[in-house]
Amino acid sequence: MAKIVGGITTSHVPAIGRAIAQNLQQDPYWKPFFDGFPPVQKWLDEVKPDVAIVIYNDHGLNFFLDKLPTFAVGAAAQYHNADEGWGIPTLPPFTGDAALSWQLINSLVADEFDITSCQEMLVDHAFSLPLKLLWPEHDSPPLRTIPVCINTVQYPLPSAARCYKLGEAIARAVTSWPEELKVVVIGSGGLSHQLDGERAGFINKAFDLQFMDSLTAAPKWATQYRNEELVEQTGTQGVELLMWLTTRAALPGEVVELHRNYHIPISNTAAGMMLFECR
Amino acid sequence: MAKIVGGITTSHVPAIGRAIAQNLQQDPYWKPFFDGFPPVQKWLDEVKPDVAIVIYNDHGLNFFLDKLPTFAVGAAAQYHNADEGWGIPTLPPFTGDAALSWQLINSLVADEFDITSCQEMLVDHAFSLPLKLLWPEHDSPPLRTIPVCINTVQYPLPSAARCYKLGEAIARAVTSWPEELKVVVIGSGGLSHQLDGERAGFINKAFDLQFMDSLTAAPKWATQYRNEELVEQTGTQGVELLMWLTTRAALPGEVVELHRNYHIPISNTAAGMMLFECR
Amino acid sequence: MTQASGLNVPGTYLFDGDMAMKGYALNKMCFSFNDAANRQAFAADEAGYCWRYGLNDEQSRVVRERDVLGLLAAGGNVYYLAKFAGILGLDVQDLGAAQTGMSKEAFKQMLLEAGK
Amino acid sequence: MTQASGLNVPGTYLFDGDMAMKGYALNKMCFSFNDAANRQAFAADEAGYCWRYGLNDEQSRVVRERDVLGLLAAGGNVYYLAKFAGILGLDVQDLGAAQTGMSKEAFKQMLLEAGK
Ligand SMILES: [Fe+3]
Ligand SMILES: [Fe+3]
Repeated sequence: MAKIVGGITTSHVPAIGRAIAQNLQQDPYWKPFFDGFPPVQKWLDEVKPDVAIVIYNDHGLNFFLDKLPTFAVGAAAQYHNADEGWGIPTLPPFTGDAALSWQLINSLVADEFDITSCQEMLVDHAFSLPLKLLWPEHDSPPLRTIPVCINTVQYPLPSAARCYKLGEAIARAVTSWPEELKVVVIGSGGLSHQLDGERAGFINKAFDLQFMDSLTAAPKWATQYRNEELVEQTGTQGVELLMWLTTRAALPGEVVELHRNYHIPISNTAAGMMLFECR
Repeated sequence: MAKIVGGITTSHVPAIGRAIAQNLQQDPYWKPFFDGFPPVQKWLDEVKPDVAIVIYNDHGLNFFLDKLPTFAVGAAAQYHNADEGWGIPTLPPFTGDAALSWQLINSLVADEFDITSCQEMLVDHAFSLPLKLLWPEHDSPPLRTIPVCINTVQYPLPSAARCYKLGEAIARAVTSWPEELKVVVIGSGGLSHQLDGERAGFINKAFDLQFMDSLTAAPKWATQYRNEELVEQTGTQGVELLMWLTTRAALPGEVVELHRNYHIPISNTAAGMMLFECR
Repeated sequence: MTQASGLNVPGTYLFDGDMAMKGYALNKMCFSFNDAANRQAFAADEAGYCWRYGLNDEQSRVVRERDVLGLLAAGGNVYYLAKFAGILGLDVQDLGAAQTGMSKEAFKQMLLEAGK
Repeated sequence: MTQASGLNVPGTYLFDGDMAMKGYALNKMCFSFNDAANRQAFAADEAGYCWRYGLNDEQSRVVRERDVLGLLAAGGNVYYLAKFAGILGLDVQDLGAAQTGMSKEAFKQMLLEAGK
């Protein structure tokens, strides 16, 4: 049976890609951020997962407002990166796992999640950057990937409670799949930041730390909040923490926090990272 | 407050459009089908609804397998018809009701339906034909419209039970909208038919009649069936009866059947029609 | 034929994930036929058009041979194949007859019988 | 500003249905900037490009004036506007400074302070 071996949550911002391209990992501005990753890279090197389910939000690359899904699941053999508008060189394609994708889609729809399935899907920096951070030596990560995209572009967003249920349903889907597979769940987004409006630059360290603590001590803690309350606490883009919450909810059984990092700022963002292992 | 005044369910097949274009309503082949509609036209003329929520399935015009939603809701000011591949002349645009669309989307997402919202949307014969049948004198129907699209193209389809819940949630969304509006729900699809495979031409009159009866006597009756069972009973495209079921579920309170018609065949299809009034 | 979906009704196939993976290129081509210019391009150069959409040998063959059951078996989805049928000028009763091995008249008679 | 969404946080706007309706043309134009050829076409003829996407007068004005808060008020969505910012060579700290009325240095200092 397929097993979920653990979960990794991380922030993403396009500037990380530029920092990697320019080899700024040891630069004083970037070092506190990049230093969070070697322990996780080591864990991945030991655990060697076969598949990564990447829970992220599209930033207007694959989806536009003509067809904007609440939850989308990739079901392709390959996923391509593409120009997001800044002319950054595109990455080699990511290998998919269409069979497990269909298991996810079948199981989620049976569980009354109204999934949009995507047999072609462009993946943006929110999908690609965590993989680059976790497997820095590889042009394309050495495992199969499945994109799971959650709408943060246009309200209404799915509630934190709904996202938590999605995570739990992902766990059911994976752990009932007969193939012998090690699956890692990666959540990409947050933590507190706000790009738009006169409150741009808003960061809330106290809430972020409380949220990170909750993922270990009381994972459902954040489901008490409406998205409007999460925006108030974490900024307009801080609501991307829904990716972290969904990821944590997808980890079944006993879950141990192995590592974390938190640093302010990268770009306009409070950057967090956590590694959870399923025991 | 907005009120749901009733529901109308009807079959759709592209050949109906050709029959209308050629004025074949009194032709012996078509007469038993078209004769079903005058009582409903009369009812609409008396009730004069302001908005029609049209529950239908897209036949590969607006959605492809790259982004295939389970449930999609239109949120445009206008909806355009387009060439579906047969070069039939396209129809004038249909007027939308974007404000009520957003009420639907907000309410449905709050009720944990994972809607794909569509600010641009091409609508096919399944959307346009019922409107033409119900308002034959009008090039474009004399009311605002909202498309609600349910996936029947690719499995997994949403279950009958899930569709029923969607209908109930649509009723909650409409009846909590403060605008003074009369809303009619139109369900477009079915009844039993099968276009593909060696069983093509399959029709099941007994099941269709039982299903029609159930919508009046015991509306949830069909929710006992898995989609595979519905396909066995009604054919591969007979599963479009999910549109009827969703429509019936969207009618709140006491519901009275005012009219029905059933005729075999039009094209390869058992053609049904029902009119329900909310009291 | 039993499918992933668990359906076991003779002569009846569900377009599920397995078929969706198998038929993607074929269905993408048929979806393109919504556009009249694409229908003309296909008519002008069938082989080239199939090749541009990446159809495999089997899919190209069943397109060439207008083999309806073959198109379904190759992963074709009935909703998209209907657009290909439109190019060929076939209505749903022509398709029904072709798939059941009946004459069109016999197929239409069978439909009439279902109403009795 | 209170919105349909019920949010009432100063300087903070949610992109809800009202904004989505208002900003559709503007956002569709910004979405087109994913494509380098479209970015060039915009640079070559800004007014014509805005006109082709059906921007209204207010939207055209705030595009012309690079008025970030005005773009948001005109229905622009931050995820699509980011692509317009890319054309202008502005990073998120430039945008933050412009919206808060701070110098970029002061804005960056504020971010550093948030970490203390
Ligand atoms: Fe982001
Ligand atoms: Fe149909």
